[in-house]
Amino acid sequence: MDYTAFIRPEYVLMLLFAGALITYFAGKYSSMARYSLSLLFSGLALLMVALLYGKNTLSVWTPSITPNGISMYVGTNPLTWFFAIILASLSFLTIMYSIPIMKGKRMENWFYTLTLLLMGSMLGVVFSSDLLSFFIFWEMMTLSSYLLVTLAGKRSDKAALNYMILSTMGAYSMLTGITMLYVHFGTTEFSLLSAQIPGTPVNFLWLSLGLVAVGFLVKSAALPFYVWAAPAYSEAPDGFTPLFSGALSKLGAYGLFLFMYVIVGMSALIGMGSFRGVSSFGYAIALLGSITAFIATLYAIREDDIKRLLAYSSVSQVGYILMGLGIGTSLSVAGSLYHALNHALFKTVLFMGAGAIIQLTGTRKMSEMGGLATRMPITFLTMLISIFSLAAIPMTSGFGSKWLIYEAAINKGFVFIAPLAFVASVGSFLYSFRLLQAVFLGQLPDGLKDAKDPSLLVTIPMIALTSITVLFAIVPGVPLGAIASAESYMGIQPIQVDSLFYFRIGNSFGAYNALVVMTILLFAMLVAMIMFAFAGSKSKKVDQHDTYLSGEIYEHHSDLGLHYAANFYRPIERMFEPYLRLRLERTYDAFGRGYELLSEGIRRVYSGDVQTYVYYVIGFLGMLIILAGWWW
Amino acid sequence: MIYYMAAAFLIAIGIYALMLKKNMIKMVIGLSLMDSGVNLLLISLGYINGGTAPILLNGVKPQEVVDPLPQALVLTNVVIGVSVTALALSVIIRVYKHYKTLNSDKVRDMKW
Amino acid sequence: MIKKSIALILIAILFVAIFFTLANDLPFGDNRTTTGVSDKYIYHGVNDTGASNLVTAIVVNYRGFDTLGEVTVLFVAATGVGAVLYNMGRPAGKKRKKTEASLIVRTGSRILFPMMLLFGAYIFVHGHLTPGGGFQGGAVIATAFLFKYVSDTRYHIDHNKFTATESVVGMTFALVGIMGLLLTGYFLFNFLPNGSPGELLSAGIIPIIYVAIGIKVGAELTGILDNMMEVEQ
Amino acid sequence: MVNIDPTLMIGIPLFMGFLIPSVAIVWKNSPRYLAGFTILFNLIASTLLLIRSLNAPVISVLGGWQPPYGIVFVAGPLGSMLALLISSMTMLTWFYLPPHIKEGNETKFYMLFILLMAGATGMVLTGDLFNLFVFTEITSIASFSLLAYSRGKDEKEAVEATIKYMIIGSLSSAFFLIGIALLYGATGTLNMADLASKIPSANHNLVMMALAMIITGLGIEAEMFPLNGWTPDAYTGATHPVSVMFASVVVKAGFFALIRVVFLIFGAATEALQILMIFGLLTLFVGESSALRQTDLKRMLAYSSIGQMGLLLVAFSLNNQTALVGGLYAMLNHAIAKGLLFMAAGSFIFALGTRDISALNGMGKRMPVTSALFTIGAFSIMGLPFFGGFISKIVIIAGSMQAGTEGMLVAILILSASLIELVYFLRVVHRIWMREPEDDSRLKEAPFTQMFPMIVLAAFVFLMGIYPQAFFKVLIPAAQELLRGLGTMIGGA
Repeated sequence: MDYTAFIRPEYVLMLLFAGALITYFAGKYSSMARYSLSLLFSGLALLMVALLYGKNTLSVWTPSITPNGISMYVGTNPLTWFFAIILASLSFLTIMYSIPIMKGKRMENWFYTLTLLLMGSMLGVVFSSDLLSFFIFWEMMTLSSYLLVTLAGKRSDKAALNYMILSTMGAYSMLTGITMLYVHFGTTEFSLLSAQIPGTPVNFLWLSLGLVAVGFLVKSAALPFYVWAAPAYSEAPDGFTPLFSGALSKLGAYGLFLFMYVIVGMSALIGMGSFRGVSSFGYAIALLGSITAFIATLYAIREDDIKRLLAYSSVSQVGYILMGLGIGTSLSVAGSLYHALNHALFKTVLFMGAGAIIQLTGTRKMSEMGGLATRMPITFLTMLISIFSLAAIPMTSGFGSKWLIYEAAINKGFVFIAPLAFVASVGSFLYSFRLLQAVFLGQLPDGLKDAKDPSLLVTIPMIALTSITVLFAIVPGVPLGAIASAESYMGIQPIQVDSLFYFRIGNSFGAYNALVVMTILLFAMLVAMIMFAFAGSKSKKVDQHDTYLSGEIYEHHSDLGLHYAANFYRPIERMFEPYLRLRLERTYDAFGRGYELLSEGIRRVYSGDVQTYVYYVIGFLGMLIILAGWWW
Repeated sequence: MIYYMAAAFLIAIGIYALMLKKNMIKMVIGLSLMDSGVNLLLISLGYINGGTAPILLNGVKPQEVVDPLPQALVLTNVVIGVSVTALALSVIIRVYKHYKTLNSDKVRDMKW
Repeated sequence: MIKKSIALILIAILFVAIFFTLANDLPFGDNRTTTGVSDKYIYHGVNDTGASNLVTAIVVNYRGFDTLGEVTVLFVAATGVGAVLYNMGRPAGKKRKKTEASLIVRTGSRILFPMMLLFGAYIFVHGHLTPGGGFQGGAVIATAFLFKYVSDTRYHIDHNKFTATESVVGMTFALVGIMGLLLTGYFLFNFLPNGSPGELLSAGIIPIIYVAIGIKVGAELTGILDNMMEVEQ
Repeated sequence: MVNIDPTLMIGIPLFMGFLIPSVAIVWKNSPRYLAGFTILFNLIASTLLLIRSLNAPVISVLGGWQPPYGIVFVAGPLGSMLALLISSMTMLTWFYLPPHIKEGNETKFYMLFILLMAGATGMVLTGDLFNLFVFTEITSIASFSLLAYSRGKDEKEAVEATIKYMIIGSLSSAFFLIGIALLYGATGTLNMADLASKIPSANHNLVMMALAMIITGLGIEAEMFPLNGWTPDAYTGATHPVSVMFASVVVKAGFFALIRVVFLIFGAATEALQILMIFGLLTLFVGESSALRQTDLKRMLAYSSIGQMGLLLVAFSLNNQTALVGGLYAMLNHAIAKGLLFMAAGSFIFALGTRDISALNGMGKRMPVTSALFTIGAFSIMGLPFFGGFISKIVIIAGSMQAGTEGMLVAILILSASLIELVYFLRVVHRIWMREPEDDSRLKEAPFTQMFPMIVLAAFVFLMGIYPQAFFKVLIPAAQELLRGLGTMIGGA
């Protein structure tokens, strides 16, 4: 039998949804079945997605599910594949990682079911080729991720609810935009839509695209909507956060790519108004992205909670992705896609490592950790490389993507976006250094003396992802090849990749030979290490609290925050303090509270006294009579 | 014309009772008054100058009678009014049993 | 005060609206039957239904379904009163009131009771000929029973008998309708001959229905009265 | 195929209603079975009717008098669909009844129950305005009586709610009748189709007055703001099955009557539609906002019902086919899902003994099946994918988009209201599944006979979400029927 007939996106989705169901029922009886089945299904799905490479399919999908003769389509194309492979592999690795991490946690069985469901709906979002199924999968994804966040129990209630409310708000805005498109064009299928776009009134496009974009901006936690992100990322169960931040946040970017470049298309986008050759719409997105990147970085610098720090870092990195996406040149789009990939790689590792450390130490406060580098070498190394990648230090693939984005921004001469991006980049170095320093360096607290690396199920995904990071740093052409074909699918001039040597990426403005850079840097590192080896022998081990305590007994002051990681960047914080106090969360909170108060007032309408109701009735009638145009 | 006036007036009085009387029995009386007003309205709608009762016996000609249809409707509505009043009164008996008052202001355990 | 003035303003609006709409657009006493459906009732009613009382012709025949509904409304209300006041009755044997009615009332009611029943029956039997009909007759019958209640503090009706009567006559009405459907394909069709207008046995199914309604209304109103009278003070 | 005359759907329940009390004297348990039989008959009859009416509207003339002289029953796809909805919801509620009505007089309950069904069926099928009034009265008086039926703990609240409902309801019916009288004066006829053809040439002032009166009169049954003061109290005070009947049957019939009068008689008068639109939006927001702060489960559901009725009003007043189909879909979905929610809530309250939402903590562990069913209903009302509410929401939004710029605004308002709805339903669902219960003991689930209707409803909620085509087959002709108006449809009759 020809197995390739089954390598179609619809079968991937079916497999996952059926798998979720099977896993739930099997998992009720045996935890072993639960683990093996969820691994099996996600692995199989990953395999199928990988085999989809280079395929272009489009098929009608169970038309019965839709109202009124609208069919649903699923299909795959280079752009889809690029995101699908990221999502699928992350889901698979996260499930693997969750087995030890989520063991014995609350509602463990539901966790695997929902993760498979989430994986299915995420893949559904990218595979869907019409508006309706896109929206349905989008809603499913929101719902299943919401449920996953709530699995953490009461602690996550508020975060989960806020996440759900904001997401739904975004989804409804998206729904409005989508139905506008549908009603205007009479079709939902993407290619049919995009064929009709030329000649559409500009106002209509702005409105519908803007409404749709709100949904994506919410999901990618861009500026006015980022408030849900930090609490939700940090309160979510440790097993889910890597997937949440690594994979799910990319779907906002995917949606924007889809709607801006695939459906509306570059020429129509430029037709909506342009600014220095960049579409105004894209510029707005890029601006939002850059401001988000900047602000979220500032928040991340202040955080002592490891998961919140990483959460803010996620928000900021997704800001970069939006930046590249919005600028919309060949270089920036490539950078944006590449950064999406990189962020998925390193942020997943970081959250995985954080989860492992939290499980080990039982706290999320970095000021209660320290010195774990020697005890958890694998975790340390993988996280170290990921942090390098996060901070865009050369020799990791994170450098390449940010480099592309910067260059695009500079080329266009965006005096506002480019500096913000630079500052944010410095900021990201600051917080990642804090993470590194506070968690891994310094002295071990007494409680963590027997800490050791987590089990293989945790380390294997981390190692796998890290090695990909390193590999792509040397041969950026491999991912960029896929990116180039995605770009050409989107109708953007593809980035040039040296097809023989995957080391060179570049365009007419310049090139970047990863191998050369790597070699030089490796050499420099080697020199530095030799120097350190000589200097290292002179270093002295001190207790973390020594410098402050003057002989006092530490235990009496444990609440003072004397750990050196507390107030790590106090001076910088002080600089921004007044601005950071203007938190957007407050606005949302105030709005929510205000509305609740309002509705408290509204329901006083129902006074409970029947006579009031009689007044309403008669008043209504009187009003109608007057309205009926009856006055002599 | 006076019938119209009376009908409108009865309705107004009924509404007055509903809006300004606290006693629930009085409110029900108000409803009854409104009903009567509506009935009167219906009947007077069907009146034809010089007409007589629509019973074609004893040499009454069809040309001489008033419109019988509103009367038929009134017949139905009277019964409905009776039913509502009876049910309302019996509910009020129950209300009184529980609240020991007929004041509609006081009968508002459920609100908002 | 504000409340009162609002109320008065609203009432004034309503009053003025209703009155002036009527007075301006539906002048009192104008003959509007020619444009509507009533013409048919007036000119053909007697022939069509055999009832000289056109109101009855409409109520029971042309718009017989309304009447079925009306009976149902009363039935629902009676049932509802029973359900609402369920279990609130006085214990058996206990008096409703402390004082007995005076001798005059008692004697008067004893004499009047059968006559009132008879009069009620007369009204509903002649419903197709004279003003009146089932509801009016039923109300008179119920008044007769009210007399009984007023005069005797221990008097109460036999619920089972009343219920059975009510059921049987109610079903008769419904059956007449269903028979019409079975015989002619129209629910509530007048499947009996019309006879000659003006005679007692004429107008097809109207007398049957009116007798049924009369008994039923009498029984139901009595039931309502009973339920209300019996509530423990 | 057997043809059952639609009039029998009134005739048989009335007959049985009259029969039940006398049989009950002899055989005490008979009312339940007789009522069940009657409802079953109506269910079968309405199913057959729906099938027939899809080809051509079924017209049944009462007493052999052709319209406009006699009363006529007109069963188009829309009317038959509602009749089917009414009888099936009644049937399912019938299964759900037993433990909730123990304390009162059961014979009378069953009589009122089937008469309520008959009244509501009459409301949706009749083609005569005054007959509509009579059936409205049957329905409302039966609802008053059923509402006052509660005994025991809820008794006090039930009677309070009843007297409120009665005063408001009777007031409204008086206005409705004034409206009818004015229309009769203006046109000299009561038949709806005849009215529709005569109204354009009738006195405009009179017609507008009548319209004002009729909207007020029927708006109360349709839970339109500000006429819905009775609603939350009535839903809260009623015994649980009666709440179900209110949400799924009485209010739907009242709403349908309102829509029908406005659409068919007044030819979708634009003035009327604008008023309905504005007040629909108000209803939507007032209902949802009031529900947001509730601590009483049934009251929350009641306010949510109000909100949903507002949504329906908005959808219908958009007056295009897509929106109408969406509105009808929402109507079906709301009847089914809210019925399910009230049943599940009833089971919760029956087991817990309190209506307080905070008592629901951890119910997912204590009553898993009921909790799951409740969640399904809530998801559908919230409009999540794969549930009926999702489809209706999408279609309504698509319909409102067709109405131009103001439709856009309407769409945004609808969606913001449904966001509020999402919030408070999510809070409850969250509480049920995610909170730890204070008392871990397992509660007794309702027996299968009561679970059965809930399961059926939940299945329908799913079916509406994943196979909407089946429903659209009926809803699209129904919407076309509304848009075309009764006048053309009944032409030859």
